[in-house]
Amino acid sequence: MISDKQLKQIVEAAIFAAEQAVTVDQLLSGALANFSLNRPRIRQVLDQLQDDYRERGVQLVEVASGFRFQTRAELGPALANMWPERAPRYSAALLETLALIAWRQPTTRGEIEAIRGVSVSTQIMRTLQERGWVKVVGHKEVPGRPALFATTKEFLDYFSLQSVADIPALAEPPEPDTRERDMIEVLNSENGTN
Amino acid sequence: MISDKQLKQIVEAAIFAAEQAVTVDQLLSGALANFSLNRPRIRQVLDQLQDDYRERGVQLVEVASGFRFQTRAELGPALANMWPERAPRYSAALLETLALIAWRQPTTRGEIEAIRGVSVSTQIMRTLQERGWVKVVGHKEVPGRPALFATTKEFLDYFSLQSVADIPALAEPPEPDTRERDMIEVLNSENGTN
Amino acid sequence: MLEPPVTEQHSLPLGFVRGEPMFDRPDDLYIPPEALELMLEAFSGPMDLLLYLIRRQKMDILDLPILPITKQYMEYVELMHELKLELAADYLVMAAMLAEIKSRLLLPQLASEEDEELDPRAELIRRLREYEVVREGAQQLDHQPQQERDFFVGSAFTDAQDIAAQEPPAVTLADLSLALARVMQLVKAQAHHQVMREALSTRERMSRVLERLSQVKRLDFVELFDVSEGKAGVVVSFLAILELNKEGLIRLIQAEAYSVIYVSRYEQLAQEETPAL
Repeated sequence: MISDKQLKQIVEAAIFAAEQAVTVDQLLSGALANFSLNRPRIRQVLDQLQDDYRERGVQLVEVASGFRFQTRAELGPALANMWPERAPRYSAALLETLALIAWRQPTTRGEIEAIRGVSVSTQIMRTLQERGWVKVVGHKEVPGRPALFATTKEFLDYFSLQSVADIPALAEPPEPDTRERDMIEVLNSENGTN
Repeated sequence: MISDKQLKQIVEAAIFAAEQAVTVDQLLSGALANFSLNRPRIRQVLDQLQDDYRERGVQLVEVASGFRFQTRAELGPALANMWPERAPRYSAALLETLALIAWRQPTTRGEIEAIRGVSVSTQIMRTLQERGWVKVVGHKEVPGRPALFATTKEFLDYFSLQSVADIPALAEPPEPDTRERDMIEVLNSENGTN
Repeated sequence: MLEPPVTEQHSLPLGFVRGEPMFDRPDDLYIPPEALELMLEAFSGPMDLLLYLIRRQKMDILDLPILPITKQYMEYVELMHELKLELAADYLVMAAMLAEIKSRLLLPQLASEEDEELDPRAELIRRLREYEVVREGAQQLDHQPQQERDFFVGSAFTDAQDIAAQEPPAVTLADLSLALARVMQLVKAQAHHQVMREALSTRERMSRVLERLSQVKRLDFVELFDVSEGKAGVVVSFLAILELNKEGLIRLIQAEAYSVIYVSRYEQLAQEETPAL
């Protein structure tokens, strides 16, 4: 048996020590593998931890890929002074491309260009992929077999989102007639987004 | 002015977000650069934070290079399960020592060293015993009474062997001339059996 | 074309010209070239510019006022052309599209003018509405808390990985076999140790005998044999006992002829003979 206090300590430490966000399943099969616990009990502990940290400098947040501790958003400006080199700024063109892929995924570069009315720079596509926000999930079965892009869990995590639907403007799916879904063959069916 | 609560949040968040331990000076010139604060006040906040975390899964500790949060020592074994596939490989020296003990048992460390031509590290002997593959079955009645090492049943079980003679390399019969000579050596062994 | 600027749309300055913040695109006829350049950089493309012009008219996209919009759009594009801005090509494609729609609208209307399908503006309106979603989405994304700008992920130092590294490594029988082959080679080269397959089970049996003797003071010689092992097993045990005796690791004691032979560890006997300290 494990006491509530011990359980809370292990869950807390495991999330802090992990390099990525941690899911309930990862906790159950990892740090808690030697105890027989069920998911509701872990959820309860996570709720308690969220409460414990509500007023603190870091908070327990659930993002797309699991739970993680992150610093309070209001502290951003102060903390940015510690690491001025870390804070990147993204151009409107990059954010629009990203929003478009999130909304219409899976989508091709050609479709992005048609909607934005400008050619998409290779630099932007490279940045999006290097950051791990966008990846190729298949190819469209049309001449040239253009790559189909989709957003990733890392993208959602970076913007503290659990799903694309958390962005109000993008919550409504695009009109079906513009999508030609049937023409799209997604090779990699799990892209874990939405 | 900055409230105690805000100050504590910033210090806490800065230490959690940093990749390395953080010094008081780094806090003063970084996250707290916009406030005029002195070192004693920061020390006080750090003391409070240490208290806050005393019973938690992570703790605020001062190490040589500054302050950092680290997981409670007792939780190490549980947390280790979060990184399951970390095990390195054993060295050739360890495996050769093990093979020699299997083959020449019961044998002393001195005999192993004589055959391998190098000294056998204490670490290797300890590892083999901790693993339960090798144990001391007696002592040789010579000066120093060196321990006699032998392989165990656990060793055979681990490799699904009935006997050390089942180790594949041993199935290879030695070259005839050696075999003959060895045979004679065994048969001649003292009280002239057979 | 001198409408008041719609400043609510952009609360942040578009940029700075000679240190002065610019909150909106200038609508004056005279636009300093550096301001225009900045201004055009603030548009992410022709759709953005078009949307801006429509908004400035306070019009709905659905009522796309194609004539004035086309006129204003062309003025911007001409300015861009004069400044030889790089993006001009994309803007020219849009200009051609606007000109085409305009010319189609100027043609005499047919009977089915109610039919939206035939409105030459329909395709552009659809694209504008889609683009509006995307632009709005991008702005909302920008307002989301962003990692490394608004928040940082917290982590704590842990030694758990080192503990994980202490998990015993797996060894295969092949690894062991290879190691054995290496040491056998070594022994062969030294040539004064026996290299024998049979010796192996004998040596192993020696260990087991010693192990048993470590738990009891002495054993009846016959107890060291297990008949269920068959003849080969008995021979192995016998050889093991002889070898142990030869190496001085055990002692065989028989009080008188034909009496029970006892086997004990050499050291234990030695201890018995010496008075305890």
